[in-house]
Amino acid sequence: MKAAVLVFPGSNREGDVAQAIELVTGRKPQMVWHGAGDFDKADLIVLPGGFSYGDYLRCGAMAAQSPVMAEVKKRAAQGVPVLAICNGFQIAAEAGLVPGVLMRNEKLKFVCGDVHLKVETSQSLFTNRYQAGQVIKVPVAHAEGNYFADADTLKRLEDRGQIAFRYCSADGTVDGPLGHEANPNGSIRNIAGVYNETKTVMGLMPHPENAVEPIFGGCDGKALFEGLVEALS
Amino acid sequence: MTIAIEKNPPVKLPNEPTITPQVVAEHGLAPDEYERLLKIMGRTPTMVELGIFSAMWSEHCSYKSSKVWLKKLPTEAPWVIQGPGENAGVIDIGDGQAAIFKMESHNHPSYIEPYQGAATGVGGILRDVFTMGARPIANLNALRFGDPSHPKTRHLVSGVVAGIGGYGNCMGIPTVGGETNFHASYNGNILVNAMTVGIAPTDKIFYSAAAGLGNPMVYVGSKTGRDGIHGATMSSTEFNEDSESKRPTVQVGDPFVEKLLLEACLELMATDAIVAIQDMGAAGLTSSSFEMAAKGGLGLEMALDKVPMREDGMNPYELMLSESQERMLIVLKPGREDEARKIFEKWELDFAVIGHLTDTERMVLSWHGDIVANIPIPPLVTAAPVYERPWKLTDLPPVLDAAKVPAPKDWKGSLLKLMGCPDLASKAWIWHQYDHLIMGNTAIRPQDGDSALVRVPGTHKGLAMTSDCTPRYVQAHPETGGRQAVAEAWRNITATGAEPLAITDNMNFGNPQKPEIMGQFAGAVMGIAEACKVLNFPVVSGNVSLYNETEGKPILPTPTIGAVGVIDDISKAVGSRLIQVGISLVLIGETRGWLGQSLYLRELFGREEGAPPPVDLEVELRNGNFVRDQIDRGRIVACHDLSDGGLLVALAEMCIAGGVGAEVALPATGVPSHAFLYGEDQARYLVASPRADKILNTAAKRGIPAVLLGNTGGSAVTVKDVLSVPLDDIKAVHEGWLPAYMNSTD
Amino acid sequence: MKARVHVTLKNGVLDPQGKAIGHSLNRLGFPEVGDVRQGKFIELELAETDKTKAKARLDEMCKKLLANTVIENYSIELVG
Amino acid sequence: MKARVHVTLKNGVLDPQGKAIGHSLNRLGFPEVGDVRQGKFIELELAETDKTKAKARLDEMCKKLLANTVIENYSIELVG
Ligand SMILES: Nc1ncnc2c1ncn2[C@@H]1O[C@H](COP(=O)(O)OP(=O)(O)O)[C@@H](O)[C@H]1O
Ligand SMILES: [Mg+2]
Repeated sequence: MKAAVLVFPGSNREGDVAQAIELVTGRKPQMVWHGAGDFDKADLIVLPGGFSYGDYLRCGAMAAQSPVMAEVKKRAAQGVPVLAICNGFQIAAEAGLVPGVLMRNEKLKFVCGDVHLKVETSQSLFTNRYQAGQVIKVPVAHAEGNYFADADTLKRLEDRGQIAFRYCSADGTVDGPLGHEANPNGSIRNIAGVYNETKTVMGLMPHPENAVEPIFGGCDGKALFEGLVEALS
Repeated sequence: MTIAIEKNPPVKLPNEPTITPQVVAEHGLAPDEYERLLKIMGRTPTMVELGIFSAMWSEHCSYKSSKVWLKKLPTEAPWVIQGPGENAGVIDIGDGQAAIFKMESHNHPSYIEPYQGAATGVGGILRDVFTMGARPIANLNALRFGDPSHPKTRHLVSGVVAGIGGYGNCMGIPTVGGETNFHASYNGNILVNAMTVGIAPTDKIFYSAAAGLGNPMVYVGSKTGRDGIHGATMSSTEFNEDSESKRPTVQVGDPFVEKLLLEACLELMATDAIVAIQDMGAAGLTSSSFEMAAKGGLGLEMALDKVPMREDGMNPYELMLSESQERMLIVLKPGREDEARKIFEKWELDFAVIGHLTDTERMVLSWHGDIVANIPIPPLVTAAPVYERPWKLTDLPPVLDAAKVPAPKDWKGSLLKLMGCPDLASKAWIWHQYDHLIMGNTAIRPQDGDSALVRVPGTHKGLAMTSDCTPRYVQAHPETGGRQAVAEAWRNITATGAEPLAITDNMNFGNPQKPEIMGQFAGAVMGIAEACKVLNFPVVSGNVSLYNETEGKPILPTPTIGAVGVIDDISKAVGSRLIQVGISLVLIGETRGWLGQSLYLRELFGREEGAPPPVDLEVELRNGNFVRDQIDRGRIVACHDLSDGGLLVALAEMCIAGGVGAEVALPATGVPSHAFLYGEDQARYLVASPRADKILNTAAKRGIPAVLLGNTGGSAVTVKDVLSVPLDDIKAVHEGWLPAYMNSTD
Repeated sequence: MKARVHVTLKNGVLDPQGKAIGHSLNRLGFPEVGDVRQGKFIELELAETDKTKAKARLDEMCKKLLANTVIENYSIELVG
Repeated sequence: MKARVHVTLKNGVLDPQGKAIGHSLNRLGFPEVGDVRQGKFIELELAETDKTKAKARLDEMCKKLLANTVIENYSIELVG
């Protein structure tokens, strides 16, 4: 699997995801500077976490306008898979690659720590190594991860199975008080990640790339990258 | 040397006020200091020159009150590459790698504007570290706030924490540890001490000494505004009409620009274009340019009109004294300007050649062609005032007899009271607002161990780091308190299995012109120095913050110690969480039941009295080395040093952290139960092990006090015949206090 | 000339910041405060003298960057 | 009644957001954009009919919570 990781001014988790990709593929991904109009063919495009343009104005808004994003949109339209993590998710949402928006966390605070996620479906490039309904533990680290979409969009997402992950408690409970307690940012319907219509683009707030080694936060995120390798090589 | 003056005497600026004794005073220069200035200058200074002297001779830049004492700190060891005197300390951690670290205070600005004050504090210490060629890999922060019931405290906590997180999170540097205390003495003077640890190849470390006649002096980073120019000095220097826009302003940090600056600097450092580099911190362009020139024994000519400016109508005085953030000065090799410019322009940062090095040993500043300042550099630096201020040591208070301290009427209540008191309550509300996981190298997270443990990128090595100080001990007896702060830091590193290597110190004290305050400082330094010597734990960098007083009331003396240690195989490190059921708990070290200055005494009886626990450094060394060795042999699965609250608090912390209970029994000693359980005797560790027998045998052979207390298991903390408290109850008070406090309004 | 742009959340879009501000105000002893909405207020210097041209350009800026029209409305105002 | 509060950074105080927005607009093909400053715009519902009382209360709210008077200015406007 040849991966390309985009780097915007203010990106800061590109190294983390590159580290994870190298761990599972044995090879370093190509790092692509935002100014690039074009870049080498890649089987996977990654929009990494961070604070592109300082998260100023709206998270991801300025990065979504950078030259390289035009190319990303073009390739995404051709079906090239895009993994958009955290700030990458915000950029993808601003760029219209995935539906919805990410608003300020309900409690208005940056939140960092492990959360539990329920895998909604194993029928995707990104989750084929997980079981539907499986609960995984990965960290979050963001101040604007409060997912929002209007009622029609939500209905569409639910109907077409475009919801990738939901926040849940360790035992998998999604709704109810625990489910909400387990929701770190107030996301509507506890949504932690979504797909585009073709499920070739996934945006998620949590950081699977920071859960790929035993003593550094566990391995629950590793399967996501292994699944991609399996699907894309 | 004075020829330069005769040749081109400096011109005055339009409507420049004349230098009156009042103007001098407003610049914080004492009359005799001004006399000294006149001798050096051989004439009346211009406003710009006066401003420069006042900045360079300020306590902050000149260390005039503390210098004589700081000299006494041990700064050498075979692994020390660079001790105090550079932007940060540098130690060798093997494999051609160096750890570069320092701690710095941003106390006053954080009190004035908590968010920006704390944020720019983090920005400043990060620059100190990456200026030397290091990529920062971790931040820590030591915070001291006033009494929780003080009307300002809540607002200060929320602003400071948000500011530290806001800057560090955006930079992408994990904030992995620190400490947070509350005490009424900080009501009007909070402490915000920020620490950064970075990594660089030992053969690619950058220093600030300028070199190379004629080499270009380059300004990079953000534009210069009127940030942080000292209010009083400004008001006395209205060069222009007194419009609000001309007033000095609070420094505002731009972590986004700092992130770009970090990447741009590291990119340029990968080339060989840099001769010297220095960040612009306190006293901005003034201190950075003088330090670089002075260290290089050279002169410097700068055209201030070339400095990138953010505001209209800025003048040389403002440009030299501005504390705008995210700026650096670089001496480049000749002819490398374009190469460097390209890099900074790629990162959308300002880049300007503002001067060049000369052999005159003078600082000559021009403004649109006119000389506005012409100062001989060596005398300004060497003849800077140094004071041996009168000092009076604090006498050791009478030792408190443990028998005279009552046992708790309600044992369960006493443990819950301590576990939920502001100093011991969980600080999760704080560190969950800090990205402590970015970079994917955090092996021991906040609250999971005595030190944070961070993998050195691309290796199996780990760096253990901690920040420690017990101000109430220092207040009671500064020498003991200084010793204890270093010893606890050393212990916290040791408790993870890492080898303690070196420390950075942040000396926060009151008004040094009071003999008893200067005595606290002197005592603390003596204690720290002695501990560093015995533990072979040198000081490689530090920072001093004095005058932390309000209405004559000083803070508790707070010499914060930031420490770094290394473990070669990070998989061998241990935290303090109890996760295994049915293993043994062993107490290492002697317990005499020391209750003087204990939290038990303060929290349950409101008494802050007695002598602090004595610190026997030889015993610390012996016990600590034993524990580290046992961890290395894989006999210990969890370890916690005993500090605030003593044995019972440490046990409770280990249990709730891992979610496993414990059942212990008090060994037969003459010590009363409450003294045994809450005493704060030093040099002790509580360890969990499946092979206690081996530990006890080895300990016996080596004459190390070690006693089997009991086993892990169950869902309560139980001390036979004394108390049994469900973990959930402990968790509730421990984790509940800070969020509840922050969410309430009165 | 100078322009002022107001960016506000569309009705029906929840506003965590506004909500939080409202709550704090109530708790801080301002029970009279009801619904609160927070928006952005952006002031720009423009090297453009023609008002109609300026308005058109600003409209473009809002669509392209200043506002996320999925959830936000914007209004433009020219001063001097 | 309804109130609108504008909170803006004092002159001379660095505005990282405004700066970044200005750069982006220039890059996005709006070279005419010069200095940009971003502020907050807060709309509040008030259960208060007396204008003078309302103004006084709003002033308190700004000082207590809505504005950070160390670096920000605020202005209050009552609508209907
Ligand atoms: N301001 C802070 N930032 C980050 N972590 C903190 C902060 N304050 C406390 N902590 C964490 O909380 C835990 C308990 O702190 P402390 O009681 O000082 O530990 P110890 O007593 O072992 O030195 C530590 O892991 C420390 O890193
Ligand atoms: Mg400690």
